[in-house]
Amino acid sequence: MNNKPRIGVYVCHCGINIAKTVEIDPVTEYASQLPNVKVARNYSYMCSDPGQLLIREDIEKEGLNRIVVASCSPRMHELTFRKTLAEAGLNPYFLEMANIREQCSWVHEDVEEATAKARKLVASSVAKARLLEPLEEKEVDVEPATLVIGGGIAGIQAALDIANAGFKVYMVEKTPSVGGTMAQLDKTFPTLDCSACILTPKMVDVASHPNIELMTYSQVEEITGYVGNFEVKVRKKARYIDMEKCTGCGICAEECRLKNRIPSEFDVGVGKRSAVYLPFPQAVPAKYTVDPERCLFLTRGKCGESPKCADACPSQAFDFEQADEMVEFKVGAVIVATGFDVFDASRKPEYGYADYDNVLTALEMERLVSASGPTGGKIVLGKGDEAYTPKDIAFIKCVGSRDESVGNEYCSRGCCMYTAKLAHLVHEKIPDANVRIYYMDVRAFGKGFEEFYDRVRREGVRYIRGNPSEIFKRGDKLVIKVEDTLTAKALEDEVDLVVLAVGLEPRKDVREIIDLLRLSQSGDRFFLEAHPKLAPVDTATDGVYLAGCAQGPKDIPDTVAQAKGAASSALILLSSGKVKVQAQIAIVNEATCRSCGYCVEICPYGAIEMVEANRMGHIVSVARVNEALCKGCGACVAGCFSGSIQQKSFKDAQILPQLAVLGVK
Amino acid sequence: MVDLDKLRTVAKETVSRDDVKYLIGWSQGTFGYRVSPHFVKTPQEVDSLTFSPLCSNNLATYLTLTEKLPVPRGEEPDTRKVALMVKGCDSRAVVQQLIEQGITREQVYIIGCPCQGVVDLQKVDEKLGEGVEPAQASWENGQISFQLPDGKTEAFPREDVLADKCITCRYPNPVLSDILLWDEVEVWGSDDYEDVKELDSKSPEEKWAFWQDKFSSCIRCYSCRNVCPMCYCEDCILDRLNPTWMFRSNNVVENTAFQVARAFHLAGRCIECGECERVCPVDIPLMKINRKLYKEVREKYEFEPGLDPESKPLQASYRPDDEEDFIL
Amino acid sequence: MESLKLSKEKLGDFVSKLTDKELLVPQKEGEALKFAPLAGEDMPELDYENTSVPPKNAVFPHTETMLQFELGKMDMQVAAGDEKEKVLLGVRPCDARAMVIIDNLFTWDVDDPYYVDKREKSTVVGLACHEPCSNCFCTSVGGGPASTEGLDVLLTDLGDSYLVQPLSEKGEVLCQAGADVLEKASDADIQGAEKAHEEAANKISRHIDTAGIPENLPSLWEHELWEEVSRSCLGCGICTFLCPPCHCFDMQDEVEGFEGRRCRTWDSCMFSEYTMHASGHNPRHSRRERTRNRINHKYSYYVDKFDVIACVGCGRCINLCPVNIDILDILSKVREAL
Amino acid sequence: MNDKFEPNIVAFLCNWCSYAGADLAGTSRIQYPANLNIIRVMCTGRVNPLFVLNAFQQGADGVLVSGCHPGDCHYMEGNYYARRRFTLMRELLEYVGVDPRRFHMSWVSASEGAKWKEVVEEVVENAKAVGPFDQFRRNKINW
Repeated sequence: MNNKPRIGVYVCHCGINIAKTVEIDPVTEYASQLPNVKVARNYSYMCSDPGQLLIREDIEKEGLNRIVVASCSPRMHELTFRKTLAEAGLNPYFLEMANIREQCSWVHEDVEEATAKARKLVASSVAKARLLEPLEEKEVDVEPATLVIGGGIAGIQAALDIANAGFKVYMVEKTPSVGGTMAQLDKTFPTLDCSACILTPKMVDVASHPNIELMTYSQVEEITGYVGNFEVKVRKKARYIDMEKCTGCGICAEECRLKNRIPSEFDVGVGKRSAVYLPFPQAVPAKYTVDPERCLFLTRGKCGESPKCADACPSQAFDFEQADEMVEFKVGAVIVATGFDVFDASRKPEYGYADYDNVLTALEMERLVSASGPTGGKIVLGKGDEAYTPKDIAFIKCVGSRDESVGNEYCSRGCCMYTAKLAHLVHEKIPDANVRIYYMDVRAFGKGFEEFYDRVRREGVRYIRGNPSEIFKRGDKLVIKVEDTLTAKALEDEVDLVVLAVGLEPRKDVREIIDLLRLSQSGDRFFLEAHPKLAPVDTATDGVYLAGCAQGPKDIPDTVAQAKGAASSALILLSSGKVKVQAQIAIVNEATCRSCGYCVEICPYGAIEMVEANRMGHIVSVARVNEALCKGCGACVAGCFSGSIQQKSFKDAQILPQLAVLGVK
Repeated sequence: MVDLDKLRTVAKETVSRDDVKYLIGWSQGTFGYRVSPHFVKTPQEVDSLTFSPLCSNNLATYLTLTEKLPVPRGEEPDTRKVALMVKGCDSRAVVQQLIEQGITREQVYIIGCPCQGVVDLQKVDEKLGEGVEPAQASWENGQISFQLPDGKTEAFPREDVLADKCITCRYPNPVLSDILLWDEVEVWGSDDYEDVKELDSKSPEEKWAFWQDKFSSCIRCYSCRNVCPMCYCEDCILDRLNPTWMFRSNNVVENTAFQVARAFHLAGRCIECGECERVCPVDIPLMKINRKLYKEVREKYEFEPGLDPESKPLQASYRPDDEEDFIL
Repeated sequence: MESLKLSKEKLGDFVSKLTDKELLVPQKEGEALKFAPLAGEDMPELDYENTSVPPKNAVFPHTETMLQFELGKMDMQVAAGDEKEKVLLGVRPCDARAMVIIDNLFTWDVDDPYYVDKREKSTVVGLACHEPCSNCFCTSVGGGPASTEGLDVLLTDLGDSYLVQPLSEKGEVLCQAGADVLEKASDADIQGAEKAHEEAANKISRHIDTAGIPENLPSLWEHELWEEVSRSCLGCGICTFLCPPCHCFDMQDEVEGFEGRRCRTWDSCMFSEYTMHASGHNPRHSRRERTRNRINHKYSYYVDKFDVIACVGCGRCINLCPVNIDILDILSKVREAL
Repeated sequence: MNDKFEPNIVAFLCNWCSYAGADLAGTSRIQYPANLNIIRVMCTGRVNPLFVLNAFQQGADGVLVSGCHPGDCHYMEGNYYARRRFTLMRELLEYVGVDPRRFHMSWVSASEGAKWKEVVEEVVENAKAVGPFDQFRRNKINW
C-alpha cells in the first residue's frame, strides 16, 4: 500500500456561522497549496449528509488517505467525521479537525484576522494530518462476574442486584459474618424500623443465592488485570472449624475457657465473647470461628489437657491444623463497599472518653439500647450492685466531624439523625430522663428527617447550641463545660451519661484497597469517585465501582441507592459482554527506553509496568503499557526524557510540525 | 585522612572477588596535574590507583556509559558487580541512578572516599602553569600542596584552588557506600546560591545577553551531556531526527535550546558534581544554570536529589499544594 | 618573494587597509578563543598561545547550507558560490597545515563547491609560534612552529615588529594592499626570525616517532590496547571537533513548517550515532571501535589515501580531553605493540 | 513597545477543561484577540515543557499552557505534573533571559468562557509589551 499522504481538506461554511467572518474561498485555495493536499473543497454544512458524502466520494475517487475538516470544535463533530471516514473504508483516526468556528469565527470580528487565523489552523491540521497513523479500536471480552469487597448493607445490596440479574458474584468479607455496621444498629432513623429485621433477610439471601459465592473471614490479597478481566486472589483465613460440619449450635463457645473474657467486636466492647465465637446471634454464615489471637490452644499450643471446645463439639467440626486457603478467580467488575470506621473518641481527650466509663460513643449506646445487646436493651451503667440507670443524659454532636483539629473537615451526615433517634430511644426506655443535645447545627435534610427532629424535640429533648470545651468528673457526676452560643451563657451541666456522636472516618486499612486497585482518595481521605456529580459510583479505574461509606459518609437509604447504582454500572459492563479500549493510548519504544520508571510513577492508572526485555543478550527492564488500563492522558509522555513513550495521535512527531506551522508569521 | 595503602589493599581485595567484574578508580594522568579514570581488572593493576585533590572525575558516569555489548549466542551476559570509587558528590550520582533504576544496588560495589574537595585545574594552571611532566597534589592541613616535577612543593589555601562546587559542597562524604576507606571529613560548605541570585536579579535583557555570549561559543561536542552521570539515555532525544527537537546546526539559537533542554532534563536530578562545567572545552558556566534549578527545586519542593535511594523522582511526583503563584 | 616588516604599532593600520575583505582574528566568544570577524574599530590581539577552536570553521563551517526547498515542491535552490573574500589573521602554522591536509579530501574525486569556494576566497596569514604549548608535537608529524604549508603570509614576532613573509600570490596581493605600512626587512630581521623559529622548535617537549605506524597500524585491529585506551572515553566530540584536520560531516534536512534546507554540520566519529545504520545496527558498537577508527583514520587510512598524516600535532585533543585520553600515549602504546 | 506589533501566541489546551472553555467562549460569542492559536492535547500532562522552547524557536512570541483547575483534572493528576514541570521550565527560561511575560499557564475550566477571554487578553497584552522574540527564532537569515 502506498502510504504517501493524500490529504483532503474540507472547509465548512456552517451556514454563515463561519463564512460570516472567515473568507472560505481563500482558505480553501490556500489549503489546496499545502504539501500533500490533493483535494480542498468547501461546503455549507460539512456535517450534513451531503457534506459527508462529499468526503466519502473523494476518498474513493481521489484515493485520499487523510482528511482534514475545518469546521466546528472536534468536541462537537469529531465522532461524526470519524464515522464518515470509517464508512468510506478509511481508518477513523486519519481525521484531523481545525476548529475555525468556536475558536475562530465566533470569537473574532475582523474578517482579515479571522481568515488569517483560519489559514494557520488549517495549515496546522494539515501538518499533523500528514503524520497521522491508523489506530486500532480494540475490544476485550468481559468476564461475566463481579467481585464485591465488603459485606455490609452496601455490598449486600449490590451483590443481590447483580446476582438477581443473573451474573455471578464473589463477595469477600473480612469478618466472620456479613452484616456490617447496620447489623449493630438497634433502630433506624427516621422510621424507627428495627435494623436487624430489615437486614437479616438480605444477609440470608446473600448466603443462599445460587449466583453468590460468599467468602467471609476472607481477604482480597491481589487484584491484577483490567476492566473486564481482573484476576483476583483471595485468602480464606483458617477458622479452625470445618464449615461443612459446624451446625452453629454454640456448645463450643459455652465450653471455652475464655468464655465472657474477650471484648466482643460486635458489641463494641460493651459485651464479651469466647475465643470461639459467633459474632452475633443472627450472623451469616451461622458458623463458629476460632479467634487465633486469643485461643489458648492456638497461641500457647496448650489448653488444659485438651481444648474443651473441640471435645464438646457434637459434630467434630474442630480442626486446629487448618491452614489459610487461597482462592483465585476472574471477574469483569469490582465493587468496593468496604465501609468506614467510627471516629476514635479518645482523639478528643477533652471529652474524657478514655477516662470515664460513663462517656460512651453512639455506637456503644446503640448496643446498650439494642434488645439484642449485652443488657438486653436496658440502659444501665455500672456493674452488679453499682448498676444504675442514668437520668441526666447529654449527647455531644460533631465529635470527629467538621473538626479541622482532628483532620476531618467534612460532615458525617448521619450523626444528627442518629442522635435524635438515640435520644428518642432513651426517652422511650427512661421516660423520666433529662436528655439534652449539644450541637453546632442540626442538619435534617433527608426524607422525613425534619419531621423526626421535630418529634424528638416535642418529646422533650433539649437542643443546646454549643460545643462543649471540657468534660470532667465532680463527685458521681460528669460536668460538661460549654457556652450556650444562643444565649452567650457559660454553662456547667452535671450529667450521669455523656454520649459522643462520633463521626465516620475512612477505614484504617484503606491503604490495602488503594494498593490493590490503585484507587485515589479525595481530600477527606474517602475513595475518590470519577466525577463528583456525573460519575459518583465510578472510579478512575475502569470496571471498579464504589458503594456505601467507602466513598464518603452516608446513611442507609443513600448507601442502598449507591449500591444499586454501582450494581447497575457493573451490570452495564457485564451484560454488554465487551469493553472498548481507548485507541489514543501510550506506547513504548522498548529499544530506547532508559528504564528510569518515571512513567510508572506518573501514570494515574497504574497502566504502565516495568518488564524484562532482552537487549542483545542483556536483560534490561523496560516500560510496557497495559492497553486496557491506559486512558490516553499522555502525562507519561511529557515525563519521558528519552521520548520513548508516545501517545498515539499525539506523538511528539505529530505535535512539533504543528508548532512549526503556527510559528510562521 | 587519605590512606593510599588502604585504598590499594581494598582495591586488591575487591578485584579479587569472584562477583566483581572490575573496579573503577583514579590514576596519575599522562601530563601535568591530570588524572585519568582507571579501570582495574586484576590485583596487579591496583598500584597505580590514587586519590588526591586532582581526582575530579565523577566515575559514576561509567556505570551507565559503558556499553552493553551484544552477547554472543549461547553465552551469558556478565552480570558481576562493578566496583566504584566515589567521592561525596559521586555517591549522590549513584544514589540518583538507583532511584531511576539506571542501575540496581546489586550491580555496584561502592567504595567511599571521603573527600576534602578537588581542585579546579584552571585555577592551578594560573598559579603553577600547565606542566608536561606528571605532577601530584595532596591535602595538607587545610591547604592543598602540589608536588612539582622539579621536586619542589607549593601549597595554597584550599579555597584558592578548589573547584567552585567544592567550596560550597555540603556532601563531601559518600551518602551511600559498601565500604568507607577512611574517616568521614567534617562538612565545611554551605550554599546560599549567591551566584545564582546575583544573575537572577538582573533584567531579562542582561540575562539574555549573558547567556547568549556563553552559548554562542558552544561547539555542540556534547561532552557536558556525555560526562553527566544522569544523562544516560542510550538515544538522547536531542540527537534524534524523527522527531527533530533540536537541529544539529551550530548557532546560538539552537545552542540555547540545547542547553536549556539539557538543564531542564536535569531539574531535580543534577547532584552538582560539576563535571559538565569542568569538561566544557569552551568554558560555558553550565553549573550556573544547573544550580538555578537545584535552588528552585530545593526551595519550592524541599527536595534534593541523590540522597535517599527510596525517594520518588521529583519530576515523577507532585504535591496537590505545590506553589502556583504564576498561574493565571 | 621579498620579506617585509610590520611594526606592531602599525598592525591596526595594516588591518584597516583590508576593508574589502572580511577579517577573521582570534577573539574571545564567551570564554572560548576562536576566529571571528573583527568588529569595527577593534584591534586584533595576536598575543595568544593558540585558539581553543581551530580556524577550520572559516573554510569548513560547523554548519553550512547546501540547498533550500519547500515540502511537496520539486525546485530547490543550491547555496554555494556567494562567499565573501576573507583574511584569516594570526593562524598558527599547524592549523594552516591542516587546511592543506583537508584540501585532499574536498578536492579528491570531485571538487566540493562549498569548501573550494571558501578556501579559494581565504587568505591565510600565519603567525609563527615562539612559545609552543606544553602538548604540541607538530615536529613529530611533519610540521613545525614556523611551517609555511597552507599559509599565504607568515608573520614572525620580532619583539616590536613582525617579520612579514609573503608566501603565495594571495599573500603578495595582501602585502601590496598594505604596502604603505610595511617596510623592508633587514637581513638581521630575517636571521632573528630564523633563530626564533629554531628556538621554538627546540622548546617542543613532546615527540613521537611515527615511522612504521601508518603501514602497520591495521595489524593491531584486535589488539587489547584499543579497549584499554577507550574505556574512559566519554564519546564526546571534543577531540574531533577541535582537531584542525578532522573533517567529518553529517547532512541534515532541517524543516520548519513546510520549508526546509539541507545543511551539513560537523560530525564526530566518536559519537555513537556516527555509524548508526537506519536499521539500528551499529558496526562500531562501542567506544573501542570508535577510538580505533579515530587513530587509524588519522595515522593510517589517510596516509594510505593521501600520503599525509591527518594530525598536525597541535595538542588540542590532549589539552582538552576531559578524561586525559592522550593521543601520544595511545601512539606510544601502538609503538610498543608493533 | 510597538503598537502595531501583533504577537504570535501558541497555546496548548487540555481537551476537557480549557479547550471546552475556549469552545464555550465561542458559543457565547465572547470576542478576544486573534493572536493566539491553539493546539489541542488531551491533558496538560501531555505537554512536554520542551514544546515551549520549540515554539519560541519556531517563531512564537509567547506560549500559553492551559488546563483544568487543580483537583479537576479529567485524568486526576495530569495538571499537577504539568504545574511542576512548567514551574521549573518557567524559572529556567526566566533565568536565561526569556522575559516571563512570554510564558503563561492558566487554569480555565469548561465553564469559564469569560475567563478564557481574560487569559487570552492578558497573554497577548504581555507579549505585546515585550515585543517580537526574534532573538530565539531559528532564523532563515542564518541559512
